[in-house]
Amino acid sequence: MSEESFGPPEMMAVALARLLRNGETVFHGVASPLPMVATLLAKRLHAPDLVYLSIAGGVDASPSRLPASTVDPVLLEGARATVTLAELFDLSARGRLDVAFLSGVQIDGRGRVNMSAIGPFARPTVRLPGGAGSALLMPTAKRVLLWRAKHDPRVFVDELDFVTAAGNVERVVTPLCVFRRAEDRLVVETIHPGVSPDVVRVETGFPVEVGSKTPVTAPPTPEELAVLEELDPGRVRASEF
Amino acid sequence: MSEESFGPPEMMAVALARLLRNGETVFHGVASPLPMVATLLAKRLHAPDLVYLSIAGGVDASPSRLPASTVDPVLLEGARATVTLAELFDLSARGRLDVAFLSGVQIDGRGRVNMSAIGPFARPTVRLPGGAGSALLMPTAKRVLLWRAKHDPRVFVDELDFVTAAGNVERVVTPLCVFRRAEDRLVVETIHPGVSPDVVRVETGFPVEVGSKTPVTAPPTPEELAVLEELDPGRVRASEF
Amino acid sequence: MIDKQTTLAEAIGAIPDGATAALGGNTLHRAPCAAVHEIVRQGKRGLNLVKTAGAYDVDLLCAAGCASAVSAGFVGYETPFGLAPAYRRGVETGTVEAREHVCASVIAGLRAASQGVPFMPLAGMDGSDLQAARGFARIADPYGGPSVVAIPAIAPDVAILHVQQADRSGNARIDGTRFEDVLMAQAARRVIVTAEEVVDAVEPAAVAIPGFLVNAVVEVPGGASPCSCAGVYAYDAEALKAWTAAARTPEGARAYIEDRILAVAGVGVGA
Amino acid sequence: MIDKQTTLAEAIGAIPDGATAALGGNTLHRAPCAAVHEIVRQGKRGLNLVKTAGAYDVDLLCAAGCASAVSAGFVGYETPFGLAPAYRRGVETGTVEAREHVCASVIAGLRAASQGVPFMPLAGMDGSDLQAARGFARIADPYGGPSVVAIPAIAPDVAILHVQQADRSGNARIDGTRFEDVLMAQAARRVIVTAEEVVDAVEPAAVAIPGFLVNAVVEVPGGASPCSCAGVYAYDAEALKAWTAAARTPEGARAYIEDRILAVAGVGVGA
Repeated sequence: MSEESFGPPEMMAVALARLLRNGETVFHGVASPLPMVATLLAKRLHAPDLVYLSIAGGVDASPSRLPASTVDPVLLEGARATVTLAELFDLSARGRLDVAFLSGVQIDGRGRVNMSAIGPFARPTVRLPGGAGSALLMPTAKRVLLWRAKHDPRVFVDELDFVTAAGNVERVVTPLCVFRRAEDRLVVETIHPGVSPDVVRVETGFPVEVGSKTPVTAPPTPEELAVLEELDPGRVRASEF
Repeated sequence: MSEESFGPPEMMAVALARLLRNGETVFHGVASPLPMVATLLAKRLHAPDLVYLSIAGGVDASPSRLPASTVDPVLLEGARATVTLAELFDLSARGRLDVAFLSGVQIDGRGRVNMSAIGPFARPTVRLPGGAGSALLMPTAKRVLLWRAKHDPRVFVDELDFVTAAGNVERVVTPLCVFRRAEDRLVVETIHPGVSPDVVRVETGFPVEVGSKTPVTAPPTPEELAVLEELDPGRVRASEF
Repeated sequence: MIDKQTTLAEAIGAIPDGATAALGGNTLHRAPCAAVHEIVRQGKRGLNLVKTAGAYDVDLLCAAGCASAVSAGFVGYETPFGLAPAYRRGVETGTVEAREHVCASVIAGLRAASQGVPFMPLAGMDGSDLQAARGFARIADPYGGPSVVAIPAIAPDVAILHVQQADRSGNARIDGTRFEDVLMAQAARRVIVTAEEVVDAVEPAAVAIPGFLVNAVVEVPGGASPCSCAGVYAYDAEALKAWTAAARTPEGARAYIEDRILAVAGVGVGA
Repeated sequence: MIDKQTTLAEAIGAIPDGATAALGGNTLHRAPCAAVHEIVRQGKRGLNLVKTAGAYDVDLLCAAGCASAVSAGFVGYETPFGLAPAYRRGVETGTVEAREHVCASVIAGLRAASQGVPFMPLAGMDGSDLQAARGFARIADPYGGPSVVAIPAIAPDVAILHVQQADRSGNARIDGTRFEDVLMAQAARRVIVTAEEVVDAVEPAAVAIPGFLVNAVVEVPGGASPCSCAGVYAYDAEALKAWTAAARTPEGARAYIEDRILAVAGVGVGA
């Protein structure tokens, strides 16, 4: 892929990276390839003093390769220190974690997530993996960034089958757009380049205001793409698509 | 000192050591020279698989010298592993600590201890150091062994000024005798060699039954004294007297 | 030093049906898979599995009919291999109860057991249906602050942990992330450690789990496979792919278990 | 990497009067004595000291009028040097409040703060007058078990810790026993680390306190003296003997502080 071209994995990784600020403590858990890529990207671009924390236990790891599993021991490589998952939850619980990356199989218009079950909780139609740390992290981390590599009405629903977690969601990044939470509702902040407002409206199961005046997400810059390619030559960023 | 002679420090160290059983987990905290000596002595004599735990954090330390402070880093030497004080309290709290050594500035006839204050707690005549871990350890350790290098009516009192801790006291070892707790009272189990029953009665502030039929503590054997001397050539065992 | 070294068959044999069993590691990493295979071979029933985030271990025990409940925050293979098919099927058909936790509430429950208290307060969970679904109580702060969720103690009957190195008395070294293994060893009534290698002495400063917490030590090279063991081997993507494909149907899962687990020599199939 | 290295005067200068200050180490070992001396020189007032078991550090801050409360399980010099004379006098004359804890309840309170919950259940304490004297509440187990003591959270405004080695971003290595230092770093709002040496990088596997928890790093060789610093120096028995003898009277304590602490060059005496 040339540095000038980009697709949803690049757009999402860059959009997520831009949301991170220098000096913040940033955490991701299991099954989080895009957050892993985005955090390491932000550290190489505008946030060198960001503190990168992950379930793998490394503090500021600089892995020699990016793994598909985001619990992989390679995420300890180059770490300055190690911490346990319990310590990371505690950090958030006492209000000292700046950013938590989380996702949802279903996400509603208030930014709440379902990772538990489709259908009744006790005897579901589809048993989902569970929310991992979400129900602790979402109410306690200062900023929660949701991401999901799929944007359709089965993901972005008007009503969740089950509320696994709810809390301090600030933005949601998808292959189509960036949502921002205003009051208690997700609103479309920017649409990614080349995406039509109609597609966002149709693919979102809750009501959204989106149109020709909706700002367009700034496309990845050549520098962003170059650093991303250098960081992630194996395109782990695309593994969720 | 020849191996045949012994005084209260030797009698107390040996009497305490004999109370420890092979395989038990045994803990002492701060300011505990006699328990330190007794535990290491028991390990060399009849309890090689005793697990020696201390506030210094060593598991089965074999220190090159015995320190006067029982928190000294030398108590990490030769340790097979290290644990934190928090982990040791947890061990006791969940009912898995076999033996805790504790003491009291005052000890009453029920085996309860005062380490807090003489006079009113809020504005005492004498502020004492505090009970350290006693109020957790005494009710939760399986067996609590009290020791005190002084035996007089100001130590062994009928009524405590303040109950710092109460709990699973099994025996109390003093320079004069060994008390055993029967029901909820301390009774004299054995008198040390050469001590008169009258002295025990006079020096104990709570009522005790003691007389010519009270068994005598078996004096330290030559082997016990030899191993003790080898273990503690600096006579740390005498530092509390 | 008490010699606690034994065989996998004996160590696992001591686990009764119906036990609450904590499994070390996390998702695709350092799960005690050899021990899990032995549980399958011995045909244990009614286990309640405890783990923050499980994958192959939990999925296989559901497929083999060994597990009847799973207390976990997450069960899945992460991005490379997706959902856990046998766990899903077990919950959806009612043979397995999903005692869903927050990963943090598994930790809280283990902490309560480790500290000898009946419950542990946990921050967060506001707005989550898990409180009601799992019957987690909220309790008042006796000092006048806001109420907080109380997670009941989780005291596993056994913790089964795979480590890189142990000595015969159970002192265990863990390289790489320790996950919840240390806490599990503290909270559990019995601890089984399987180790890549059993040595005369583990470097004391590197000991993660002191031997006095451990009841049985078994030398099992490759004991985490098909999951990874940091510094020793990566996860076996082929085996995980083969299992997750097979496990899509009960028949496929059964055939896989018969061919790849029960047929392994050296241990009787049991009950 | 954020450079957090500063001077002792600046690091301590940021502590307000009335702060709750946790002190690392235990009794005669790895107490942050240089930082304590600086607190005395700066004339802080109204500090609430938090420590499981204190000695010289607590005693000196009581003598100098810096401490108005001590939350600890034990204050004394152990067998070698006996009771803490200035602490005793402070409590007996009413200038210092003895907020006596069990060492385990100091840990419980710090754990509560670290975990973001208002209190922590604690096993034991049955039969102890400390429950009533300190106003520790008993709370019911919402799951039907026996009631348990609830220790209120202890969130220090600052934790002051002396370690063997740190880097400029605060990653700190502790050789020998860690005592409650790590927990204090987690529970406190700010963390000051004084280190025997500040280096470019601490070996990651040896880091006890990750830098992101630390606000200020100060290089202070001998920073635990007259207490011990494992692997570097033993406690200074002569100095401790001299202090504990001097501290038997208010006049003696004052003279010692003037001659041996305030007179030390390089730092203004302050307020």
